[in-house]
Amino acid sequence: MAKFDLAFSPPLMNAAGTLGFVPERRGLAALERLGAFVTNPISRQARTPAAGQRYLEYAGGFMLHTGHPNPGFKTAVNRYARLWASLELPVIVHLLAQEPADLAWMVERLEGLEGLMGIEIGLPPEASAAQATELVDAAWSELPVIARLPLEGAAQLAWSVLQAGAAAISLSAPRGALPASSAGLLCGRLHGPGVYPLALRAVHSLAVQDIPVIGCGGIYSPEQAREMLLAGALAVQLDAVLWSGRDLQTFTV
Amino acid sequence: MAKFDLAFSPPLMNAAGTLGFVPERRGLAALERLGAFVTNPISRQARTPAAGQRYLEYAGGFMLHTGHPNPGFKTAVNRYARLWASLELPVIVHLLAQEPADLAWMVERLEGLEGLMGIEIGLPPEASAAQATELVDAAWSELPVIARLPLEGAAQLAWSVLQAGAAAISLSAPRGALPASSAGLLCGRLHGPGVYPLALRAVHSLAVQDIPVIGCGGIYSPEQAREMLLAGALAVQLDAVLWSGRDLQTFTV
Amino acid sequence: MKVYIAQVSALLLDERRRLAARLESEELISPAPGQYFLADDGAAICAQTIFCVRQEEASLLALPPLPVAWQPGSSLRLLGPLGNGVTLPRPLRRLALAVFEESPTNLLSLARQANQQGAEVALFAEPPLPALPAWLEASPLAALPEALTWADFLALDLPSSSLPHLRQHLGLPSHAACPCPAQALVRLPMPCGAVAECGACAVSMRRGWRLACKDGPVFDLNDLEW
Amino acid sequence: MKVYIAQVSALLLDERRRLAARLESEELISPAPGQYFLADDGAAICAQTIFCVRQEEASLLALPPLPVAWQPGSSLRLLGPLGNGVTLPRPLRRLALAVFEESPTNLLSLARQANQQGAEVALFAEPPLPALPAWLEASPLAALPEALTWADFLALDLPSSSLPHLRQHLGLPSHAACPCPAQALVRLPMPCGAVAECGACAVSMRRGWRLACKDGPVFDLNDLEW
Ligand SMILES: Cc1cc2nc3c(=O)[nH]c(=O)nc-3n(C[C@H](O)[C@H](O)[C@H](O)COP(=O)(O)OP(=O)(O)OC[C@H]3O[C@@H](n4cnc5c(N)ncnc54)[C@H](O)[C@@H]3O)c2cc1C
Ligand SMILES: Cc1cc2nc3c(=O)[nH]c(=O)nc-3n(C[C@H](O)[C@H](O)[C@H](O)COP(=O)(O)OP(=O)(O)OC[C@H]3O[C@@H](n4cnc5c(N)ncnc54)[C@H](O)[C@@H]3O)c2cc1C
Ligand SMILES: Cc1cc2nc3c(=O)[nH]c(=O)nc-3n(C[C@H](O)[C@H](O)[C@H](O)COP(=O)(O)O)c2cc1C
Ligand SMILES: Cc1cc2nc3c(=O)[nH]c(=O)nc-3n(C[C@H](O)[C@H](O)[C@H](O)COP(=O)(O)O)c2cc1C
Ligand code: FES
Ligand code: FES
Repeated sequence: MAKFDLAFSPPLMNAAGTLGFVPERRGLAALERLGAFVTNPISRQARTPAAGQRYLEYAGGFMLHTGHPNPGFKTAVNRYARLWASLELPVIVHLLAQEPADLAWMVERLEGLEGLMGIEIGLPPEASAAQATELVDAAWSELPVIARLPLEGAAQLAWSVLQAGAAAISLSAPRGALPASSAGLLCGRLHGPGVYPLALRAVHSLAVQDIPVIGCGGIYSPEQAREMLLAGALAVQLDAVLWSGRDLQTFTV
Repeated sequence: MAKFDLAFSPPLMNAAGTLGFVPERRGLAALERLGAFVTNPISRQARTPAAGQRYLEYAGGFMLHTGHPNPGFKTAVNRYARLWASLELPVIVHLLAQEPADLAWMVERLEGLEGLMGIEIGLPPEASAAQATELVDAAWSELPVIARLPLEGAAQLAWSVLQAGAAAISLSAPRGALPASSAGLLCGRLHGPGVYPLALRAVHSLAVQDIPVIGCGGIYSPEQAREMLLAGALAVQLDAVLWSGRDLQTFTV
Repeated sequence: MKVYIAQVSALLLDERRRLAARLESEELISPAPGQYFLADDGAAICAQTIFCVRQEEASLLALPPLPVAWQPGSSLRLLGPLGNGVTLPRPLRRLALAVFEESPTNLLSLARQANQQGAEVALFAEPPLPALPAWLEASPLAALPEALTWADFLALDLPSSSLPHLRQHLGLPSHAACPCPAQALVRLPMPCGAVAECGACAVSMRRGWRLACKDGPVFDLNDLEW
Repeated sequence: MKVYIAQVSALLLDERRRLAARLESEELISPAPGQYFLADDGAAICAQTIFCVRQEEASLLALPPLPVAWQPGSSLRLLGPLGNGVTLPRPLRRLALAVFEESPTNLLSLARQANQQGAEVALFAEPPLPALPAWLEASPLAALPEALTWADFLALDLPSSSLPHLRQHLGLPSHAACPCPAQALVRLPMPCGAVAECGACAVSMRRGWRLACKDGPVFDLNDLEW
């Protein structure tokens, strides 16, 4: 199987976790505007939803702490691989990178599948450069690897993951904390329009170093997507706007 | 002169740059609620305002790119030192840390002044651990040093600056970028309520490592200030809320 | 599931004095109580899930909580109805309804249905509700345990955070099942609106977990972990 | 500078069809055109600087741009008047006014003052303005160069981004000074509202720079770098 190139046409995707494991009807409508479909995060073992509060609003958007629930790799591939092959656009499978051995095991099983353009691996937010290197290395295969890094730490890890063989990096949501309603703090990923200036700056500062970066964070309008491409992103991912119910017929970059 | 301790009563301050070099009438009213007054950033040489756009709004607040204009150290001390000595609460002078030699020169001249509780040094946002260490080291004197780090990079530098002798770290605004109206990008500091979850998480993750941290970012209500203290901040700084015109008579922590 | 274009024709207050909205649409829309819509007003930052009930006339009543920006004249795209609503059994003789904190309008709509079928209806609410139709008996939640000996169906509308205290309200020992058939509209944020399986709206079941946006938001009470 | 409590009594449209607000306060407030207030509506994220002019009655007209959240009935704290307004010379015979993009209401208030003093007034505007009082001649900006030969005072209201093109509009060669006395209300964001010397509102002068919030927002034109 020939190694696909990381060229997106148009240079627009959904972010992992925003359109499910396979797109349902409404998701399919959004796909017409996209150059690739990225799956929800999949881990080797099944994961349950996080306990307690999982959604909190703040002035710039909302925070999610979901625990990345998923049925585990085997079940996901059994359920969805045929649908991935039948989609009209290339598929990128997002894998939650935890143990290198697990990751290698999953990647090996993806290599044979049809319709895949690449693999995106979600690195643990507190990963060191050494851990990140080891994980990217474990994901090496015929399929190009996109390493997804939280935007606030991307600059530290970008060179390590590229040297380890990643074809590009993508940016995941910044981490925040808010008081939970039951007292104590809830930590999670921040989404919404307030994230945009953080994401735009991250893209810019990586792109000026010639790091191939897929931008993501707080994009709600085609203008914002185009600004991020102008700032040097090789493609951009849409996240919460795909949940807003907005009509995306005019979303072109 | 005895070395002051870094104890704030109440544990509430203004952030550098939010109430001027000395507070004017409205600033004075806010001071009744504060445990210390922090000056605007002062550099060895005078600095002019940045050219072009300096203020842009976004969904979570606003971005500033001011260039930290100030009259330079000598002029500032001539103009303001007497007023600092006469204020009823302790003063923290904020110095823009650029060259170690300049910083040492300024700190030496502050040591003799009355009414100062400490020095806060604003580190360049892209400073490496080595540069940060060198700058904190250069600021060593009788006066305790607070090292102000952009919140997104604070975790990387915190231990270095503490080992170099900083009494505490404080958090400055995260950096962002937005399209300028004249095309191109404008980079600057993000302020407003959308910053709060980023700041709260930064405080929490530093405090659990027993790092003495002064929290700042997006606080608009006494509840938010108290949550940040509960998350482990040794004190908190107010920023844009001091500009909002809000009545702060009931702002108690 | 369909896309409707609707207009806010008036803002009004519900029985708890919270803001509701009357919506007008060219087409007749008839959601079951407990089904929801995604409302796109051009300003949503994630899925705006809105519960609606049909009114006497051909208009919809959108229930609180509503987005603050809605004004009379606002134009909306409504996608739905989505999810599972409450299904009343037939025949139905004695219906018990209980609402915790939420707007009671969904249950009042069920009450009307049941009343039209000739059933007796009792409504239990916390906090208590002001004036109700004469045929509808209203009681505090404290009287709910007695209703369980009498009702042949119980419908609940409650935030998911109330589920752990529900047995206490029903006067049941821990682990006991509800003695009559019962359905619960479980309220919690549904930010992706069933487009992503994001997991934010997960509800713990006696076996595993389900998504409120897709598999609910109305569940059989005895399937829930409560 | 003082704190006033004011209420929004009505929303209306200015001459450019942008939203303005009528404010009522117990006390008489008389800002000079070009002075501003900080308006605290409980939702501001930084200084909300609002230009106001006194109206015939004892009410204030708050000029666009306004915060979107203001509604009739909204209660505000107004701090001010702040900054320097326009000072018309006396005696004054021929006043030229020019407004670029901004709401013309500040200048219209100056026009009325001058008219009451018996002066002739001409207003130049871009984009053009609809109907004006009969005694007030209105012209496009293109006619401004001629006015300079005639006026004994020129008042300008313009965004700071228009300053680099101003000489062109006045028909002056580069570096030439304005031939008559002139003051300019320079509009740019003033996020700290003169509490912090933050520098966001800095304006370049022929010598150094000044802060619009504190030293302006009205400046003598020939002191500005333009
Ligand atoms: C072996 C293992 C199994 C786990 N299983 C579950 C589970 O089934 N359900 C559950 O809720 N939590 C599980 N956790 C805990 C999990 O790591 C987080 O605490 C939780 O998922 C937070 O979710 P979030 O939505 O906030 O994710 P995010 O905000 O995206 O991430 C925050 C947390 O998610 C974790 N995380 C995100 N991406 C990765 C990744 N690629 N690799 C490793 N960790 C990552 C990090 O620990 C981090 O603290 C598990 C942890 C481990 C080590
Ligand atoms: C010797 C020197 C003198 C300068 N003088 C001026 C000047 O007079 N006016 C001007 O606008 N710009 C000056 N700059 C450029 C300046 O560094 C920034 O580009 C500019 O201040 C951005 O302002 P900001 O409001 O965005 O600040 P911020 O967003 O807070 O900071 C962003 C930029 O400010 C600079 N900065 C902030 N804090 C420090 C610090 N403690 N030490 C060093 N740099 C810091 C960084 O370069 C950074 O890129 C100077 C730079 C140098 C090296
Ligand atoms: C093997 C394993 C399984 C876990 N499963 C869950 C889970 O199902 N739901 C959940 O909310 N958290 C789960 N956790 C999360 C832990 O309770 C804890 O929050 C997590 O390890 C993060 O630790 P930290 O708070 O030190 O970052 C799991 C953790 C581990 C190690
Ligand atoms: C000595 C010196 C003085 C500067 N003075 C100013 C200034 O007055 N105003 C300004 O906007 N930028 C000033 N700059 C900023 C530079 O134009 C440039 O933006 C800055 O060094 C940041 O560089 P970067 O874009 O590579 O981060 C100055 C830079 C230096 C080195
Ligand atoms: S809201 Fe996302 S899965 Fe239900
Ligand atoms: S607005 Fe801050 S100095 Fe003028």
